[in-house]
Amino acid sequence: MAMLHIVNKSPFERNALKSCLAHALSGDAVLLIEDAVIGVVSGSTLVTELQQAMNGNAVKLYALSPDLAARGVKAERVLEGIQLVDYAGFVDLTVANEKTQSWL
Amino acid sequence: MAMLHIVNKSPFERNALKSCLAHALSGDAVLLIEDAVIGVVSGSTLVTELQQAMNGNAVKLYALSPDLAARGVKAERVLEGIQLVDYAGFVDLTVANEKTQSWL
Amino acid sequence: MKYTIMVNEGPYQHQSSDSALQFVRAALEKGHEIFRVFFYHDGVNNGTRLAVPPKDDRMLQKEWSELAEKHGLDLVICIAAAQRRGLMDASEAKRQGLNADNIASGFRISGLGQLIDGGIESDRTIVFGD
Amino acid sequence: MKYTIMVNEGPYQHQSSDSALQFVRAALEKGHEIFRVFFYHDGVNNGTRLAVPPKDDRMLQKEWSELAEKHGLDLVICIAAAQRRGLMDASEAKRQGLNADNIASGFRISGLGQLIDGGIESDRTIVFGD
Amino acid sequence: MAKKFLYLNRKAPYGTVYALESLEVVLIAAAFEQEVSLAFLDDGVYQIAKGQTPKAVGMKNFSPTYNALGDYGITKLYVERESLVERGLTEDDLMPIVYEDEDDDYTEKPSVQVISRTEMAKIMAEQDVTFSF
Amino acid sequence: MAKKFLYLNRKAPYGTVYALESLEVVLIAAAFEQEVSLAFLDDGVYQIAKGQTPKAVGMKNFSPTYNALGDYGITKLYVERESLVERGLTEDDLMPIVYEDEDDDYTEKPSVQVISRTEMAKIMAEQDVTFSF
Repeated sequence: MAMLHIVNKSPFERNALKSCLAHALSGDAVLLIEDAVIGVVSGSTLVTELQQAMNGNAVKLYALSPDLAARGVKAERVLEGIQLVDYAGFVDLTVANEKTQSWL
Repeated sequence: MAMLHIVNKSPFERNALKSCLAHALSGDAVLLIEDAVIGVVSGSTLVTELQQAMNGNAVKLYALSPDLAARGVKAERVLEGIQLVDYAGFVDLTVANEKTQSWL
Repeated sequence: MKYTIMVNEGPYQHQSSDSALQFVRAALEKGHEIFRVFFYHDGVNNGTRLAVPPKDDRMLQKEWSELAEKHGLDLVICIAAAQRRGLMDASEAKRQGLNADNIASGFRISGLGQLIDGGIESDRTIVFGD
Repeated sequence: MKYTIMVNEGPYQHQSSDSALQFVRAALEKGHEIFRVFFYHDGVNNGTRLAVPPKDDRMLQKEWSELAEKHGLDLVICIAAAQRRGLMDASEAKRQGLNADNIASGFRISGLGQLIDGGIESDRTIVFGD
Repeated sequence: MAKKFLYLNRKAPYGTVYALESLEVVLIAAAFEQEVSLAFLDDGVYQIAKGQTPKAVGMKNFSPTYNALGDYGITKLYVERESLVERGLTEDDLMPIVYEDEDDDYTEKPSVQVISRTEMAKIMAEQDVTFSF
Repeated sequence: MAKKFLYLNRKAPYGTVYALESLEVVLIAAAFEQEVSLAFLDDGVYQIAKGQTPKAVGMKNFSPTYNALGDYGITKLYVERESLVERGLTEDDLMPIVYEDEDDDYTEKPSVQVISRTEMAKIMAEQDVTFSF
């Protein structure tokens, strides 16, 4: 009964990811797409928050690789533990998780 | 040579007001319009930041009263020191300040 | 798996329409069914046929039309949202006494019930917006 | 004082168009001059004549047209932004081989130079957007 | 079998159209005999604030419509307490939206339930379909 | 007398159209013989990031156009250091945009200047007209 949360806003600009992570339950998946992907760069001010979500709350974090590539972020710059998926992988996540909630 | 900064985004949702206040100079004016006006309610988590801007950095803070009324915020709930203006007052602020910068 | 997709923003201004289009393509490629794509808010502006973007850019409105034709997609534009924003088909334009319409082929205008119906009938409902 | 106003969002979805309209009215009431209103990005969608919002709501596109007529305002829609989004006047539609146009009275389509020119010629340039 | 639909409202009214057009969907949804809940969190709590007076910004006050939701059988309006507190608001700042409980001799009951973030997360997890605005 | 125009870019590219359409204004502005500066702060720093590859999202890579700005006489691209640091970026992550200085024997010089928030505030204060995107 896990949920896929979809966040598409930059976490430096908006509160969507913060609010999402405050509501995601253990076992849920959070997929970052569009401008949200710039949140996964290692060394940013968000690292502690993302690690807490993954390790403390057992939330799985994903980022959409085409959106990372668009913004010039190479895979090796992505924070450890965050998995990259393409659009096919995005579709698979919506299959694997019974529910979906977008944080607009 | 003072500047009027215009912020129209909720400071709970976006970083526009924060970024604006980090760049406003002493003597500048900051006008909150549209969803940004909900930032001026006393007792919110923003109070310290706004007081620091007004008292520490000598930035003048204004909020557009028609936008406050739209969102049900009464004048007596507005943090002390923040001045309310209507659209005519908005126009006057653009006259009194030689430059204008919107924080979209 | 059966999907309903909701698109809440117009083309270009936000990436929502692009993301939805890529998602729909990927889902179709995997053999899933797209039960309906519902365009709401500024999303209705994806359905205009009057757009002429620069030659070196994508033409989102046309990509939706072509995908609909190729896969028999049901692209529904919310009538209330469309009326606010000036997206019209021929019959609605006539009913409103307007002298032009601008809807693209492959889109149809209908009510919000189509969105709820999509949510009921589909296994998954995915929202793309701002 | 002479103003140029830039409007970057379409009607309804964001308050930008409303705010700009109220600002322009207040400025005119105080005797200031509105040199130009420039519609960019989705702001071009303020210039459609095909909108029919609910009777109890405002009709922003028409309010702009009427204000322009009453005060001789210069309402300019960016041609590049308009082409991406499907906002067309009769001559541009013809040039593009389209069979309809949707621009409202009081608006004209022109280039981005009109925005820069507004910034140069005006005492104040105010941007309304998202 | 009825599905559980959640309408997720996170944005302030009037600055954008989402609050109004979300409400328009909810009104239509009422006709479908599904289980409908509304969630108000983050800036969305302002959508049901008391005393909305948008006349001077040139807009229609659509907030009275929330009071009519009970007549459409929509009686679950969840508001997140943490979102209120962050914004300097209390439950007293919200409209006293009620419904008549037909299973309890048409007693008037509150539709608005102020709940914790933890409870909100649970309600989200219980849904079948979530429409976000 | 030439006016000072600032183009204020605070949003990431591709997620919205603002970066692309801001650049389109800048290209036109070059023809007007005014003093043009570009500011990149907050998420706007990503607009001039190296290695942008938007093919898989279906969009055009418009970032090479920034390299051409020097030919149009636009040579002042200010980037805020604090914005880079917050996002885990350094100057090395930005495109090496340059121009040929015709007053200095066409020597190639960097157009991008990474400056502090305090310096950015001063540059903002010096402008006559600011276009925000």
